[in-house]
Amino acid sequence: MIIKCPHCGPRDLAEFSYHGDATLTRPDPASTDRDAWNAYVYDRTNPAGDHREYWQHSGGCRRHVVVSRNTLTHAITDVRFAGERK
Amino acid sequence: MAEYSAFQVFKNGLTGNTGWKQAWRKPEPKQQYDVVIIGGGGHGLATAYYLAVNHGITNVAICEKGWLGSGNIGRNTTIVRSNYLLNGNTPFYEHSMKLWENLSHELNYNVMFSQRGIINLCHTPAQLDDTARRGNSMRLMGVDARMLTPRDLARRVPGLDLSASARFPVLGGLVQPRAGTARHDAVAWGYARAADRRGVDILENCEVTGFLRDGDKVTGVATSRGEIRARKIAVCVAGSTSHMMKLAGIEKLPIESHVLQAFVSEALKPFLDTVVTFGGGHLYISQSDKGGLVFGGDIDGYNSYAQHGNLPVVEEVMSETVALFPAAAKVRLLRSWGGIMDMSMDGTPIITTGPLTGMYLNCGWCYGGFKATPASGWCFAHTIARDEPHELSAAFTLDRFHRGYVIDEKGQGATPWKH
Amino acid sequence: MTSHRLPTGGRIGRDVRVHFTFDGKRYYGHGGDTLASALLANGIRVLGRSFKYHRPRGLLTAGYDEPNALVTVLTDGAREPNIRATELEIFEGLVAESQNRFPSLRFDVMAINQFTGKLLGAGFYYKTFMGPVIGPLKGTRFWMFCETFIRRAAGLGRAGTTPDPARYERMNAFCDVLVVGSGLAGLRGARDAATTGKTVIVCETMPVAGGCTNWRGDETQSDEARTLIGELGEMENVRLLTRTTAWGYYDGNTVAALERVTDHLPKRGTPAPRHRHWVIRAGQVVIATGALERPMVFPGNDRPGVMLADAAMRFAEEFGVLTGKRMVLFTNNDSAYRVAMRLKELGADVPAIIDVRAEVEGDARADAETAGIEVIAGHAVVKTEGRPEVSSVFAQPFDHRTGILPGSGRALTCDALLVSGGWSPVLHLASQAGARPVWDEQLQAFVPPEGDGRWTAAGSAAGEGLDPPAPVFEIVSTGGKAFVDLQHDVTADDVRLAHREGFSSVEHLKRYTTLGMATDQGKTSNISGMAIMAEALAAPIPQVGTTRFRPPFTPVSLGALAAERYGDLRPHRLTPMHDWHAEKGAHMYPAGLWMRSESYNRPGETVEQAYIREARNVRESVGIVDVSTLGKIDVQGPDAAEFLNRIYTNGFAKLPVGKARYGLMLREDGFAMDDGTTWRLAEERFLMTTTTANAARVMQHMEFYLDCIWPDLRVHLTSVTDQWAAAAIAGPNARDVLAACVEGAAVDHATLPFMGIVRGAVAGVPVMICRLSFSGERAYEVYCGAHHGQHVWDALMEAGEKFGIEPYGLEALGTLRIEKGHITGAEIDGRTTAHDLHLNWMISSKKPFVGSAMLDREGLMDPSRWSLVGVVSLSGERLRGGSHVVNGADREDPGRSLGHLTAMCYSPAMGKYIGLALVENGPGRIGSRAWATDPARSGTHIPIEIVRHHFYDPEGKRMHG
Amino acid sequence: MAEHPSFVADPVLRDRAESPLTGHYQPGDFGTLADNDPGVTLSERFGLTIVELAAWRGDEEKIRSAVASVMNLKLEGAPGSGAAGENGSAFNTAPGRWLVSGEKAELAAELAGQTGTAGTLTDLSHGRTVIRIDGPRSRWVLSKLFAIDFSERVWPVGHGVSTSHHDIHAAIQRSGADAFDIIVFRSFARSFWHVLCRSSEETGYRVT
Ligand SMILES: Cc1cc2nc3c(=O)[nH]c(=O)nc-3n(C[C@H](O)[C@H](O)[C@H](O)COP(=O)(O)OP(=O)(O)OC[C@H]3O[C@@H](n4cnc5c(N)ncnc54)[C@H](O)[C@@H]3O)c2cc1C
Ligand SMILES: NC(=O)c1ccc[n+]([C@@H]2O[C@H](COP(=O)([O-])OP(=O)(O)OC[C@H]3O[C@@H](n4cnc5c(N)ncnc54)[C@H](O)[C@@H]3O)[C@@H](O)[C@H]2O)c1
Ligand SMILES: Cc1cc2nc3c(=O)[nH]c(=O)nc-3n(C[C@H](O)[C@H](O)[C@H](O)COP(=O)(O)O)c2cc1C
Ligand SMILES: [Zn+2]
Repeated sequence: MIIKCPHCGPRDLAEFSYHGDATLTRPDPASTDRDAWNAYVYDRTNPAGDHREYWQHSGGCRRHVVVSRNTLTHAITDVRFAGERK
Repeated sequence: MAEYSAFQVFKNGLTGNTGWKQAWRKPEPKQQYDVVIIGGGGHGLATAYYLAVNHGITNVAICEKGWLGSGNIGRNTTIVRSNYLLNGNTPFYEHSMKLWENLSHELNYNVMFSQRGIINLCHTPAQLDDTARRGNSMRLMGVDARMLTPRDLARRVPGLDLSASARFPVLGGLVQPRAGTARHDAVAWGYARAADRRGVDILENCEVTGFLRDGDKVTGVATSRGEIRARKIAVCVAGSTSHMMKLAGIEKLPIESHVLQAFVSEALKPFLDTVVTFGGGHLYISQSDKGGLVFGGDIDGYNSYAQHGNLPVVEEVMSETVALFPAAAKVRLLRSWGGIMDMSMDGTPIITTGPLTGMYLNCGWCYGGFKATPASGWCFAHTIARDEPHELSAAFTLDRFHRGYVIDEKGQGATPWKH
Repeated sequence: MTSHRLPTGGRIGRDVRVHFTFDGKRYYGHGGDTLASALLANGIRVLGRSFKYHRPRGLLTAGYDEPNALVTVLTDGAREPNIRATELEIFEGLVAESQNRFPSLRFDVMAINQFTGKLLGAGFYYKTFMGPVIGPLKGTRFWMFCETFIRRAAGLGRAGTTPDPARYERMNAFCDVLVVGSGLAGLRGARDAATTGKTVIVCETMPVAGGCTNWRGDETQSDEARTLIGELGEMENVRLLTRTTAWGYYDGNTVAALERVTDHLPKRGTPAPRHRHWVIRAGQVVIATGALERPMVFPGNDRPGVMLADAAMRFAEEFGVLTGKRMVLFTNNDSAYRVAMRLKELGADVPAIIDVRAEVEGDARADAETAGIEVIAGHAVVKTEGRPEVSSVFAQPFDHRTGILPGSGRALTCDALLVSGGWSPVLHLASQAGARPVWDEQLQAFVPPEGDGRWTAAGSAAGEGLDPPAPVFEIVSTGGKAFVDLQHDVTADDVRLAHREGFSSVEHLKRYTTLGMATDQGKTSNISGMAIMAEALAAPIPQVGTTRFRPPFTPVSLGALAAERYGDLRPHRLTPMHDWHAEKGAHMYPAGLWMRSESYNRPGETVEQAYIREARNVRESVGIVDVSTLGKIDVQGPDAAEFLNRIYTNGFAKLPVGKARYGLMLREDGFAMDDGTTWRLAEERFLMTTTTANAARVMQHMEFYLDCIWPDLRVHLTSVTDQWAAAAIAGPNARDVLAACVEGAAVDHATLPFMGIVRGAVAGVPVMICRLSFSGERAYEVYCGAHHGQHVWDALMEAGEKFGIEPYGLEALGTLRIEKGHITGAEIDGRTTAHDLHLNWMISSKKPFVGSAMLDREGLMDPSRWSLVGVVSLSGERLRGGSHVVNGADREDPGRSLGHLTAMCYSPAMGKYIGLALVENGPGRIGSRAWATDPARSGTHIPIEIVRHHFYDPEGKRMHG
Repeated sequence: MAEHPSFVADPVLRDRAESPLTGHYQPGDFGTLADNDPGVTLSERFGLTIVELAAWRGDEEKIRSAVASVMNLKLEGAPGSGAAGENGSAFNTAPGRWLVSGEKAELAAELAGQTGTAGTLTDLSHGRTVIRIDGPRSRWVLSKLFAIDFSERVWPVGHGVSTSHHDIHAAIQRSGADAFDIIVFRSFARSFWHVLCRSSEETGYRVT
């Protein structure tokens, strides 16, 4: 697999590390809504098809990216920086 | 149908092998069953078999979307062991081991369970202690285990690099002598034939495409071969679990699907008489009766439903193999393939009633469910028949995640790709 | 000249004799010969024995699809089994031997299996060998007894156990277009791409480019190929790789290829690798892999001398070898006619072509007859004879539409039967890329679908230019076994047996009979197998489908895939003082990738004696330990304090500049993740330390939160682990040592209290000193630039000499921390909570932090959880790492596990063996007795007392003083 | 630490510094040399000041001009862009991050002065090892170790990448026609050096 890092360009999979589902929203840090936290930590849609996921270009620029990838074909349609850092 | 035996083989051999019948029937689906099991893998088949044998429930159908055994049962590295660390796991896997030990007789099918032992290698003093801890844990639960010195290893595993200059020097290992390998396909076929003989309908090319509901209750399945009603519906679809449960309206589960690759080398004369696992990375290797070295490593590490893997893992596994067995550099890789793992959030399976009324769920086997096949079927059949968990699988609940009773052998937390 | 060699022709170097040994006998061939062609030239036609029945086998093909002729090559004491003789280029001194035979190829005792052949039908082993249900052989015993013999009989070649001395390398490559195959189609494709300026790589599995133009005997085509090869050779943007097999098509158009760099050379031990593992990232892949001829299935079709027509052509054209003197052809298509005529031209006696087709359209038949070759149309071969090599074949009238054999036939004497059963495009790579093969009725073959943009197929691989055959795959007759998969001895009857038993899906067929699972992966057998199954099912072939093609296309050496990760090239991380430790005789062992010293044994000392001495010296005087391996992260920015406050369970916002604080991190699920100290160097700058093992993980953890969760925080993280050398100086004399050598800073208690930080210099080199203690003694960590690490270390040793300073290793470090009840990775094992480890005091209730919402879930607060305690050996016996804590006094009946030891040592301070343990309901057991049991390792069963985990100076007077 | 005087500038400090390759760095010719010409020449560039500059988002331009004013190097905005000059070299390794190295005295202090609040500076002079590979086969040798396209058309002089060889992270800058500077973590330097030497044996190599 080749992931096109928005900074470094296309790079081999081996340079990246996976960080899982990027569609989850972390509850407000102060929230004590246990269900929301449980859902965030444990529950996954795990789709067969389009998936948005975090990867870190750990063997390159070290930035995290959000990759849109099809889990049936592994075809990648979009890669962008995660978050918008200041 | 005739029992399989040496005599039958001889007799049929002389008569051109024309006397053999279908190993299992190819029935048309009935409209109604007591239990419909979705998934004709090892667990689904074993569940059907034990429903019939232990609970007398024989009006059962198994819906398999492809050919029987096309899932992970047909593509795993065949290691059977019960060398677990944590309390929640060991008794379950040990029960499985005991069932394995008599399985060929039980099924009247040679599943070729070969108790050639499994050895976990240790490469650092800390690993020796960790491994001893595991061995002790096993012993205290009545499972066989023993630490090995490098000298023991030299005798048991010729070709293993035990020199001080080895890429990963070996300080010792843990052996579970009763562990071993079995012929994966035979397990599927053996359970299928045995279940079929007890009246279970095995419906191949019968993909479940939806659930029939009556309010909150699940009452049947829609399949590519028509609708089938059932009082109870058991889901055993391994890597397809999330997808299947979505059809039932359950959008999220503590499961991710990941691809695991496996490899086989060209056939060789006996090279390795036991199963060896590497402690410095992730590798397990054994030799099939046909002669191929069968090996695997880590999952590729990202959600996948594609049954093919990536190149870095191939390289990783091969480099670990030649690090342990430097002579194997000249051995050649024959074939590689992949299977879809149902990785749970703590690396431990789920066997449970629900999550909907009339439904039963068996999943989360990660890369270790082959060895669990008999016990999984045993306990799941119990759960289905009695509507309550079997004591051996009582810890494998679905709510353990939320409640904080995770069983995390690897200590990795909620990152399925690291288990 | 050897007996079967033609006087001229071929691409072999006739003036050079190349000597080699096969099964101990010396032969010679010529440069460019393969082992197969050289043996053929020497009249050797039996090259191997089959897998199951041990039948004598000769060559079926001339290339990578060869199922029979597998040999073992011996080089420098290493064995390489299962090499196809058809691909093995001979070189001076080559030593090869045949396989799967005992005692010799000509006489193999296992050939007895042929006569039991009927019993050994497909899958027979599933039905027997189960053994008795009772008695000593019950359970798995009987099977395992049988298995020993089955395993010995199975397998092909034997691999050695001596390490492979060869060298392997990896090569990364990038190109716009990768062309696989250098036949005309590939060469044209490469030229077309290259002339538009694209970068092109062409890989070709054979030693020379040109594909089948090298042997098809078509001058125009071979001229064109030669010209193209010349043109491409001139172009800077083209790289042509021969002896290079593209074997794996991976996601992202990454193609793996194996180049056999020196296998064909006699000279070994050069720095050039034996194999090069190419990883090619291509914009586009052109699959121009040609087509393979396939055999037909008929009784006796495995007899040596029965060969594919195209293979015979190759042996003649490329190597100048006639595979027989009198050759009969058997075909269902026109391509064999060209072979027949060409072989005749070359001097072979070609009496007849047996064609299953009653009518042969076009000129082929007339041409053959003009050339004096009899065309026996509407016939099929139903039997071969010869011992073991073919000496005659039997042709019988055949109706190819019904498969019926009406009437009687005739025998033809011959020493070679050349078969052509049609052509199958080589679409393996397209299939690996995910393409579903399409059945072409005319070609009676699967062809690749339209390319999907990532790849295209060209030439014969796309089904172009192939001769359409009559749809005949099998001749059913009674003349003996008819083989489908020659290597695995799968017969047509086996396929029918599988059908009878319900294994009729092609995937079941494959797994039940092992058809297509041999080293050739069914290249010559898959289609016939499917066709026979289709016939049995009375279904069309495409409905039966094909099995999945998987990498590798042809087998790949494991060494090549390991490449530079082989032998002694290990990625070790070394501290700046590594060589010093090694010189002092420290035993270094790996901690992750780092190498760390275990202990500095004096002559005659055991590790235990050494660590006790080292630890005692710390307690009594002063010791020094290299802690450069600790993870160090530079945390900078206006929000750095806020960030740490969110990451750590305890507060960091108010940490004063010039002070350090011990911190704990949790995972999001509330379990403990790592601990370490973090130093505030400036208002907006912290130096975080982590455990050695978790450094990378902690870095990633924090980067994740900054990138993905709190992108608004202005914090920069940089790994500075390697920037700093660090030495910890511990012991009552530690301060004196520093006082003796630190310049520019005071180290007295007031200036440098516990957790204080000062900057100064040692031996003229800047240092930063933080007063921290892992050992529980008065202790300091001295940090300096890594390049100065050795210099500062030397100065500290020198200054410490009069105070009795001694280095200590990890064992002593562990001892000291156990005595203090400090935790490490053995306790923070991913399953423990702050609560389990009695670190509740570090949990701030004033702020949320990572993990705060999850840490007090029911399961994490369960009183029966295992928590940290100390244990003391009551018998004076050494406790064993990995022991479990039990209640039973009886070693044989110890009861269930209550927990386990995480660490143990002999404590010089306590004068006892002590340890740390995680036990069920730990606090409730303090003061009680139990046993530490180690059944799997030492067998010891030691009485212990469970105590608090702080053994030594629980109030911390020593480290604070 | 920027707070520390640059050890390059101070001959005494430099004298007390030790390369991680000490004892493993042997000048001479090795491997198969064609006509006595090595395919590559390897050398360590020891004693450079190396700093990482990281800009706050939006302040990248300011960091580039800081580099320009201290080092007289013009940095483009594009990823990987870099330049080399008399005062040293700099290139972009990650969004908003540059690796700057040079022999100039007080380089770190001057850069720190110019950076101000536009970003942060981290001294890595001790933490990184710079190995130069030069010669006609440098790309061939590098391609054995890194999954990076080293071809000229995508890689102008001065340009750099962040990549890795298995566990070994490397920042690589093209420093000449056939020359590349490989910057690895100090603790890995020795292992990397051995791998590099081994990989260069095929083409022959000279250590200077
Ligand atoms: C490469 C690899 C190596 C492994 N190695 C080991 C090992 O050494 N030891 C070990 O213990 N375990 C191992 N495992 C794990 C083990 O194979 C699995 O955990 C186990 O097989 C899963 O249970 P199963 O057999 O029921 O699954 P499967 O065989 O996957 O059965 C699930 C079935 O459900 C069917 N299905 C899915 N969706 C539908 C639908 N909609 N309708 C109908 N049917 C459907 C599938 O077609 C499939 O046949 C390995 C797995 C892999 C892939
Ligand atoms: N008469 C027939 O039926 C028949 C059969 C085959 C070809 N042809 C003719 O031959 C010509 C076709 O030439 P072509 O170029 O398509 O095929 P080709 O057979 O000439 O070339 C294919 C090349 O690909 C190589 N190759 C295959 N798999 C490879 C891999 N994985 N890695 C590296 N190399 C690999 C082969 O060694 C071969 O050299 C046409 O003119 C066609 O008409 C005719
Ligand atoms: C234990 C085991 C041994 C295998 N041995 C072989 C073998 O010797 N030859 C072979 O071609 N495939 C072998 N396979 C792989 C199968 O051919 C096949 O690739 C695998 O079952 C996955 O199926 P798929 O490739 O059709 O997806 C083996 C598989 C397993 C699980
Ligand atoms: Zn990047």
